[in-house]
Amino acid sequence: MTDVQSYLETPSSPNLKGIRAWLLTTDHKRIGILYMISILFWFCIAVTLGLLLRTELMAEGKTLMGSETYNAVFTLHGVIMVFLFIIPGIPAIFGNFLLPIQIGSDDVFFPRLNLLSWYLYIFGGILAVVSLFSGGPPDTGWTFYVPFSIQTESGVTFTVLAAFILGMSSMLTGINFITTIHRLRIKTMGWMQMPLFTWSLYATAWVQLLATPILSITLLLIVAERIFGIGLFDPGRGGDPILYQHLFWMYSHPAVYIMILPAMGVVSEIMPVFSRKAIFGYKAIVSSTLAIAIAGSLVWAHHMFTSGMSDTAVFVFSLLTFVVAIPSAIKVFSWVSTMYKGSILMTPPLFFALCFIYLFSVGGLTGLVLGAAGTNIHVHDTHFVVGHFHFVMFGGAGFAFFAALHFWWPKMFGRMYNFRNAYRAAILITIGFILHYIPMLILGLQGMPRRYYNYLPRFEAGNFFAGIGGFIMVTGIMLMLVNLVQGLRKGAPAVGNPWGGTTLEWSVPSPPPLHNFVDQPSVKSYPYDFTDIIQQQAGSKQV
Amino acid sequence: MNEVINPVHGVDQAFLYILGFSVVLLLGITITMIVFVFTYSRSRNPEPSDIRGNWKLEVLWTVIPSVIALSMFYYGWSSYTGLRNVPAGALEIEVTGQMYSWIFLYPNDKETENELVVPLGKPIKLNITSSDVLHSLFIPAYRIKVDAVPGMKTYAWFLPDKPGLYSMQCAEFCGVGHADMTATLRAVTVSEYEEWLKLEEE
Amino acid sequence: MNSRTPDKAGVKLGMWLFLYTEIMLFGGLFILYAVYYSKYTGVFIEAGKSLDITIGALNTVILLVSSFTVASAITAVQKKAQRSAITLVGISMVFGVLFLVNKYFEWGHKFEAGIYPGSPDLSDAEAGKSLFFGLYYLITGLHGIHIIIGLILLSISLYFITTKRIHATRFAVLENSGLYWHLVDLIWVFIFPLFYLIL
Amino acid sequence: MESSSHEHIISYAKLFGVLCSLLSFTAITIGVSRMDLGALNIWVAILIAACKASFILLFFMHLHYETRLLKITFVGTIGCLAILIGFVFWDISFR
Repeated sequence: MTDVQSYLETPSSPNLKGIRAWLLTTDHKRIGILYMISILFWFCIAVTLGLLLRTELMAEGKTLMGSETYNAVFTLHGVIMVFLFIIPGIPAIFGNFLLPIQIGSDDVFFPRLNLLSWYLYIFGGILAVVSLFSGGPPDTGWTFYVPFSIQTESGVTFTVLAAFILGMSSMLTGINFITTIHRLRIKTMGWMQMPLFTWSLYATAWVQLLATPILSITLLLIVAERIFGIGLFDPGRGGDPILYQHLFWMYSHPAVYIMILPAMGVVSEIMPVFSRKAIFGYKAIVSSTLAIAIAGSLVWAHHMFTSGMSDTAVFVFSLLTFVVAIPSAIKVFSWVSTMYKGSILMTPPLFFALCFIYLFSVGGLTGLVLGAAGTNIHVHDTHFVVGHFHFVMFGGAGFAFFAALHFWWPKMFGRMYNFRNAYRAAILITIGFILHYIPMLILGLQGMPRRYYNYLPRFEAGNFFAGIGGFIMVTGIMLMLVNLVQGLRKGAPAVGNPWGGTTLEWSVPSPPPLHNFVDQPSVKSYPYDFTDIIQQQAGSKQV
Repeated sequence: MNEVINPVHGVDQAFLYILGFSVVLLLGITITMIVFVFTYSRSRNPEPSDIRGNWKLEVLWTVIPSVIALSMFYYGWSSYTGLRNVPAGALEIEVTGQMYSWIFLYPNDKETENELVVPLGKPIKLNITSSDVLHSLFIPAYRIKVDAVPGMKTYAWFLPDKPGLYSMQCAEFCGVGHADMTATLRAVTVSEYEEWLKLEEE
Repeated sequence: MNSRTPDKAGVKLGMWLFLYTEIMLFGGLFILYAVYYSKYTGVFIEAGKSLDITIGALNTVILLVSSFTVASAITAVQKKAQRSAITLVGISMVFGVLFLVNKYFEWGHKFEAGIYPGSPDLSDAEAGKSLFFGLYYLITGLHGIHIIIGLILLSISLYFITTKRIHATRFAVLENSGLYWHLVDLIWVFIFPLFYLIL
Repeated sequence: MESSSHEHIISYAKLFGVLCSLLSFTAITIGVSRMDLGALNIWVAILIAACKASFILLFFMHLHYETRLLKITFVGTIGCLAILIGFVFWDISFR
């Protein structure tokens, strides 16, 4: 095992050197790292934009920026966070890096398509930047609601095209993952031996595949409307502006599950490893993953209870929303029960995962308020919604992303990071998070709408506290990233299986060699069987 | 008029019901998690037990949340019907959203901008539309919010029960002046209302 | 594990997955069609009468025949009849171009009659009429773009057949181009009755 | 995963037969569209189109000879689209 060269040292095309060995690579691990760099870049930008928004709101009236700038900043914050960070985040980085290894393959099925997806991602990002300078930054919010998005003179066309390209990138990744899982899974691994992270990526990929085209066509419609003025949503010519919202949410609600399902997959990996115990209810988690993917695609109109939609639709979609809540609850219960009678080792990834469970639960439970028709009317489009979806998207998907960074960092780079700093960062982020978003929930209940650069005087205290929390949180995020990067240089070398994991990625050296496996991987009949790990440890103690 | 039920109570009860259950569930999950982390830490419990599932428990925690979720749905829906079923004899006021103000048109063709004056104790039905892009009329005090959609009539109703000034805001993003698109709701006694209605616009 | 033999079934699966995304892409427009048809049934039927059934039917036949020739080309390649494969793909491409020529004249007529997206005639027409023609132009336009992409794919296949990179045991490129071409046909099969035949 | 790489060759005759039935379906659908069936018109047209589509799928696109995975996922995709269209009408028909 010692004389194996890692993928970091050997480029996938042996004749390539230097930067080209990265930019032209077809190795899924290198592409994963490329994604990591570009996604973290956009993440930092979007965090900065978000912080600017909250700083503006800390005091009543105009402080940092006026209304126009504010509208542009929250639009960009949303577009970047949604399309350039959360949607690709876990699948494109950790999915690319780990999915082939977890199923015992040496790469994804279409390696060159994989690289193309990355270039589309970069191209989409560049288009988003271009949109800033073509007629002024977009000011519609990331939802691009008609008729405003058709009438506004800002550079919405390019922003929309950027989202279109990013959608294509995510769709191609989805195609790649499904084909990989079906065709390249090692022969000895049946469906019920697949790690839960892979399962979650599989379900996600199907949602990406079937929902993204709807977004593509919706965005093309906006472009067509802006250029040709067809009037498909123009009430003056018989069009129906609400229909746009249907089309938009047909993608964008499932997109929430594109964001959260991989996050749930990450947590389902972390909980058993550090409890050194089988995941509680493997099959229940698999089926709830699939149930969320399917049912989650049918609840889109719960974003539209106040839109003027029919009351029958409100009834149906509210009911379905509560149906989706159940598989999520099952997952939370299963994760917590995994710890029961386990042998728990506290580490930064576990700490992040536990924060995930807590924050995601808050997000899910506040979601119930939004799912119920009567209460939704009051809090819809207020800061309550902003608080709620940040609990789900950031407290959920974001924290799982952080957990995944800390969990697989040693595997990806072969280096550990400083635990103490990691804990400090995690605590700062969590405390900052709670201080930041709980006031928003309260503000929403009091009736402060979202997307307001200015507000009534009675909302000032809440906004001020939220701002303070934001600064604490961002400090924590910076500390975390710096700590991880420092680990690359100063960190102790990591062994192949530093945590005692059972899935296949832990059976290879850290960082993995070019073709992933040195020996033929052996698949366990149950993916979370820790007997070997426990025996090994008992053996090493006696020695 | 006394039998008109104020829908605000229904909505608030639904809030309490859902939030109450949520807090209990959240506390339960969090405390269990913390207790487990300490009780079964590797130093205290070096030998994990191999438990892979328990179908009875799993069925239990599928069924109970389902029942809770459905009851929440029921509360949510019944409070929603309260917001939607306008009692007979409501006073109808036409509302138009525009960039960036609210226009209110009374039965006697009196028109006001950004000020809605209503008589106490009488159900008020607002017929809402928009003359340009989407807006949304939000009266937090009466728990109502409905989008103003161009080319379409939407409605909301409420029962002013306490005199005073209340804020109204636009809740659907509509452009540069979105945050400034606020209006005031003034609930006054019936006689004051009648008098006000007769006043010529100043 | 390192050297992989080409996995035809996998490539085909990937292609089908891509076709699903295409179906959903057009599906979005068909959602709009369904809603507006149900809202303005009368207007849609009236507007549909102004489309030329003869051209529509002709284009349907053209696409069906070209689909047949593409499918036959695969059979020909499998039977090692290289020359007839070339002829068949060639015919399909000619038909594809014919379709576009037809479409060009059809659109041209409508433009002359003052019916085009955002035209003053349509804006002043009764509610629903501009929706019908808006959808007509969007769907047939998007479909036309797909025909062009299909033609490019077919010409690549044609080139590969002549250079013998496609042969009896290896014809994934032709097969996938064929699948794409059939999908384009498939969508036209629905466009034709929904726009030309609602009378 | 078992692979169905036994290449199935469809004869020219069969393909031609499919083409003929497609053309006759086209003739039928044009003929039917001239009859006034009221609200049924659109459904008949869609039904015939669906028949044509399945012929193209099953034989021109070889779906008849493909693995169960492809068949199931294809039907799933169409089902998904049908549900999306159907669910929009919860709103449209009751507004």
